[in-house]
Amino acid sequence: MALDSKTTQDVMQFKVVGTRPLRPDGIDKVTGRARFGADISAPGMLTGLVLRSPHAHARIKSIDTSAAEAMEGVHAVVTRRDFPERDLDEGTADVLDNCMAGDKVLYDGHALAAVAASSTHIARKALKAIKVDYEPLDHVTDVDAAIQPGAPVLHQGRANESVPEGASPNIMARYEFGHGDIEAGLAQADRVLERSYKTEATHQGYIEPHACLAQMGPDGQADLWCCTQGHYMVRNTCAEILGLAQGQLRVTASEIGGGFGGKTTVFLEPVALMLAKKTQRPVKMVMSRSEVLRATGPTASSSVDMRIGMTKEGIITGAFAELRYQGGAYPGSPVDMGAMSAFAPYDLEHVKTIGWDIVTNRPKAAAYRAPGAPMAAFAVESAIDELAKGFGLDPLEVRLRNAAREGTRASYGPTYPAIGLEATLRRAKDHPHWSAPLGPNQGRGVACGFWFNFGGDTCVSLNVTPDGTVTVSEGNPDIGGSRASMSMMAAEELGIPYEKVRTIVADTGSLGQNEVTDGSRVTFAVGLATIKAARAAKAEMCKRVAQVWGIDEDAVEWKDGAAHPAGPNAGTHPPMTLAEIAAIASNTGGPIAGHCEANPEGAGVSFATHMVDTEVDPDTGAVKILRYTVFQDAGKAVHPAYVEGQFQGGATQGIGWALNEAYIYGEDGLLQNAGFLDYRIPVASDLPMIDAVILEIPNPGHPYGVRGVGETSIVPPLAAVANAVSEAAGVRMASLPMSPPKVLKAIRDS
Amino acid sequence: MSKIHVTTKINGDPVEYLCEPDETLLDVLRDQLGLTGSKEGCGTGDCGACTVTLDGRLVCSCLVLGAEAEGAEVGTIEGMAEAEALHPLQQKFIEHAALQCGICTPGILVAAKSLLERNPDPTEEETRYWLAGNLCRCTGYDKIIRAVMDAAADMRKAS
Amino acid sequence: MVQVTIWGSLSDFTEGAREVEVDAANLRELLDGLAQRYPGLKPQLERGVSVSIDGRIYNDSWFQPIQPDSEVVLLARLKGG
Amino acid sequence: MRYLAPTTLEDAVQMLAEDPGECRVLAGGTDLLVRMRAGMTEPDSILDIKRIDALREITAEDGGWRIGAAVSGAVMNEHEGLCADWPGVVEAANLIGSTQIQGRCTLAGNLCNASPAADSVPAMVAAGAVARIAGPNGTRDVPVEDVPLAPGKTCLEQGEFVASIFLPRRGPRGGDAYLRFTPRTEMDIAVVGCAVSLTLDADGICTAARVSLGAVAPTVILVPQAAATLEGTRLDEPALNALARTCSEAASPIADKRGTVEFRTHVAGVLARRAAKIAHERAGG
Repeated sequence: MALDSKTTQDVMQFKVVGTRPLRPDGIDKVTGRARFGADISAPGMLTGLVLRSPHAHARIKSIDTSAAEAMEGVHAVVTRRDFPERDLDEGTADVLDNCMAGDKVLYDGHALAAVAASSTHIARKALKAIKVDYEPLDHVTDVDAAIQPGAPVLHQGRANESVPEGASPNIMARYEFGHGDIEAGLAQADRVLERSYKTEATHQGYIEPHACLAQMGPDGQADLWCCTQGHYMVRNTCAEILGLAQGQLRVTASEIGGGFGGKTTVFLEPVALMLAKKTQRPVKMVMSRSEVLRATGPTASSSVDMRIGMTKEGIITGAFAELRYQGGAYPGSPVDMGAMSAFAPYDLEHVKTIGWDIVTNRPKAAAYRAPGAPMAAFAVESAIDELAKGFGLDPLEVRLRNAAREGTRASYGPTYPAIGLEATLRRAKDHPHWSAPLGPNQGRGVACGFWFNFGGDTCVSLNVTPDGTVTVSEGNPDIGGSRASMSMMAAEELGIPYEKVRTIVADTGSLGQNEVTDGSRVTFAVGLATIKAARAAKAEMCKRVAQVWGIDEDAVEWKDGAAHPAGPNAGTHPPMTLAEIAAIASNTGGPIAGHCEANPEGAGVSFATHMVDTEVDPDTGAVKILRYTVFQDAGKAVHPAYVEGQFQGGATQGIGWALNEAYIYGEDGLLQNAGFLDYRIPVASDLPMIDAVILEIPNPGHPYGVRGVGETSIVPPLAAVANAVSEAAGVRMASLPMSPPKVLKAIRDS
Repeated sequence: MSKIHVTTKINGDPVEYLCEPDETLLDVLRDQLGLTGSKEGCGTGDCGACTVTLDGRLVCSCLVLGAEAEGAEVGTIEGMAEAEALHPLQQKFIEHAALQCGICTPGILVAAKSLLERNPDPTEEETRYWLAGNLCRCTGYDKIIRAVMDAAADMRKAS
Repeated sequence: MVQVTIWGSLSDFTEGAREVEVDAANLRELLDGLAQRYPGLKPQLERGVSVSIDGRIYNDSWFQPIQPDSEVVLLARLKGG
Repeated sequence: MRYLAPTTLEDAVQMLAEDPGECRVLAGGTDLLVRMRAGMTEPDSILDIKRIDALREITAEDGGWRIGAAVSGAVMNEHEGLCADWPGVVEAANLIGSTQIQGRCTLAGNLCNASPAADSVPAMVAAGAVARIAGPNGTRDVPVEDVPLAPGKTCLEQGEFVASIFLPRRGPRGGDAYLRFTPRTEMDIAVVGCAVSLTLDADGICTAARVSLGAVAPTVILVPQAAATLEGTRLDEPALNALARTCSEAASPIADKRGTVEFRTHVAGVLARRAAKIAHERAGG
């Protein structure tokens, strides 16, 4: 889609955008009426449950389902054999294998069979009656151990062409980015810091477990209700796996109880459809929390080696990072994103990153908010901090001296247009937080972060009702208030009150293809399409009015919610409001609507700076977050309250990642903390208020200047917290999570 | 396994149901009574999404058997608003944008209401500790805490 | 001709060059031209790439015009959460 | 499965004795229901003791307090007399889980779960609490520290259950405290726990003390040698240092997902020192 060549953001006086109206789904959500994935049922419904591997790695010699199938109340059992042999692309084949294992189970919790039964009780018993003959295989769960000679091999011959001959068979891909001459750059430094950094796998931790309800008729028509970040993706993926026509599978997205990237793929849906096909009954499947943690997408764990050189004036002369990410049992860790984004905030003449995509016996990594970037930023921002402090330099000042600006060649290649990093740094320096005093055992950390953002296929249909209200149908599940933002942008464009617009998320039968709610794309791309749909509706209304007034179309202009005569030949006519035009729509050509089907490209990149104060208990290693401030460029904040919410939520997930969240595997390769008790996401009493400072450096690629805001906020906190803890503890923390035993050990060893 | 007959009161309404001996109150509410406002986030009492009151006490309904509700009074999110009038906490949650995805919201509202009934003027710290059993992954809690404190202030003024 | 910057690990398939030239007036011609001239790039192009044209990132739009003096950079296909 | 809800202690004892299969006692259910859901236990019957009035009460007895096995943490927290006498025990009970869990969890349940990390157990042990066990052969009183035998195992015989916990007379110039270490501020299992209960004489000298540790051994342990470091002192620095050292020495923890041996050993001493200071202050020292 062609981008708007002229942007209106500089001249536009917003009436609705930038205010904080009540969200349309608010009442449903505070009264319990909103229907999430597990909240729907159907007459005659069966319960589906999944049998999961108790081994980290094993060959499936046989699966005997006969006893389970013979049980009263059991209507179907499915295994991989039930799925049609189809020529799937590599990525989809992996998704299928992850939903239902083939000849091997690759991690603790890997699905290998499923049952549909008349009750949960019976389904549970049936799972126990399935006899699986496993041949246990050696396993490996650590990213560095996986590439040692002799490590257990998950897949032979899956490495792509980028991997050098002789490399570990667990390496799936290699990426290299950067420019200049690293050694020459490092040679100019007054100090070269070499350090390794590690982060553990964390889970998106959405509170709503995966859930769906499927039904399918003998004619191949199927309906699926599920919680997902993208029901069009669910439709397409399930149709491909099951050999259905996409048009025959209607997917309706429920309200979604959090996703953060973890619901950008399928886990239960193809299985539920297969059970529904076999039983010809509606089948509902809901995961338990332990299934969510064992078998759905954590992000990668990482191991990063860094070499970075700085002059005593704080200029970075050269920067090199080698990143190893394990993405679980299949190729596709986000190491490419990590390697591209690592040094993106800085203007560097000599920079290089190498990324290795590695497989281990862990669940298939799914996207998690700015996938790949937080771990890379942890290493880079920790190293810069250590160098700056070593020279006695102000860490914010050092970042300003090296900050990427308009015209800087990014470490991943392109030259930046107008970007907001410097603005966030300057605002951080001027903020009272930066100059507030610190007490004993306290430390302050700062870090920067970057994320790309993108657009993608988008459809919006905007309809004017006979009474002059407006409905907007869009195809992206609303994770954090996007329906409010769409209504606001439609109202802004049409010049009508926000309350006159209602936005809904339509099912896959109602609109064309929509990309998943990911990549911080919704407010940008769906917003753009909403504005264009509104503009189309306005043009249509002007056309109708021109007819009524008997003048040329271009003699009618739209302002303040009404058509006005404009130009020398328009004559004098009292303005016609949207409601008046809507009322006579049948007489002027039929219903009025505007729509937009597009693939908006040109999403603007986004930067943030985070600042955090921590206190470390030197006797126990416990870390307390005392104060936290986020400075981030939003381009234009459509609904500032929900922009702040994204900043605060991302920061908090990052705090959890930094301090206490981690996948813990035993020697047996089994996950030891598959529950919210020991997978410790931050609770209310762990945190202070999170101050959110919104900066607005307009994105030239969007009519209102909007940039995605959802992901960047999780990039800086790992390093910001680590820098603060390192200062408070007096020892550099280079391994996450900074759990109390680890911090205490570092203090006592130092 | 034979079912147990339970007579109870939910949100003030007399209710009877039959449940399995090991069926949780949460499952009864959701699957039998259609009260799906209480959510299951973990099933182990670690997330608070299923929070209800049982004879005025805050509990995780995933850790209560349906049979235990015999003769008791159960309060769920569905009973929080009175007809068209939202409870001040519900109103403040919408005004403060204290929810993003909204899955934790019912449990947090039931818990916050219980807090304000016992302590009309809680400090930020008291509020944070009272709500520590209600996980929210979207908001970082900031706007939730502000909404509860603001509702408390309004309710104090009104009373 | 358009000058295209490719990422480091792709230079194994461009005789070591990080900057390659392709005759292209839009994104589709660019991708086709790269695949034709450097068949070793085909697997990666098929898996997907993103392309930065004058600082804006494009994933799919075949007919996005490219000027001879445009700055064109090949990127790993962007992912998001 | 059967759900049994007796209304008298006698009925409860009889039902438990006569149950043909595995019968589990349900008090607050905050452990039992989690275990059932995870498939770790599949009882044939559940015996709910919450309908027995006597077990739902806190009653004064011999200057101390008898706490029924069905009394929840929230109820304890609202009992002024109990809070005044045994603030450490009440605080410990209030550290079990969230506000929601508080509405259900009980001292007796926490004890019978027999976890070395149970929060209320070190506090009860330090307080010198005694469990009253009911069974087919009548009742018997057992010091709380003797109830857990190993992780998940208690001294309860077939057909027996804990009916109440007795906290003795506090007496003047006494104080207790419980501290635990957890990575999060709430919603967590103790990585290490320590309780201290002590009594001072009129001159502020410690005349009697009990110190117990949680999560550093297969069961909660009473550490008499740690108590000895306090007795006869004013809890000055040397005494507190000795206490910390002794507690660290008494710890023989395992390394697991929640903490290392080194960490638990060290922090046992740190918490002991901190808990002792709080108990001392509460005793008026």
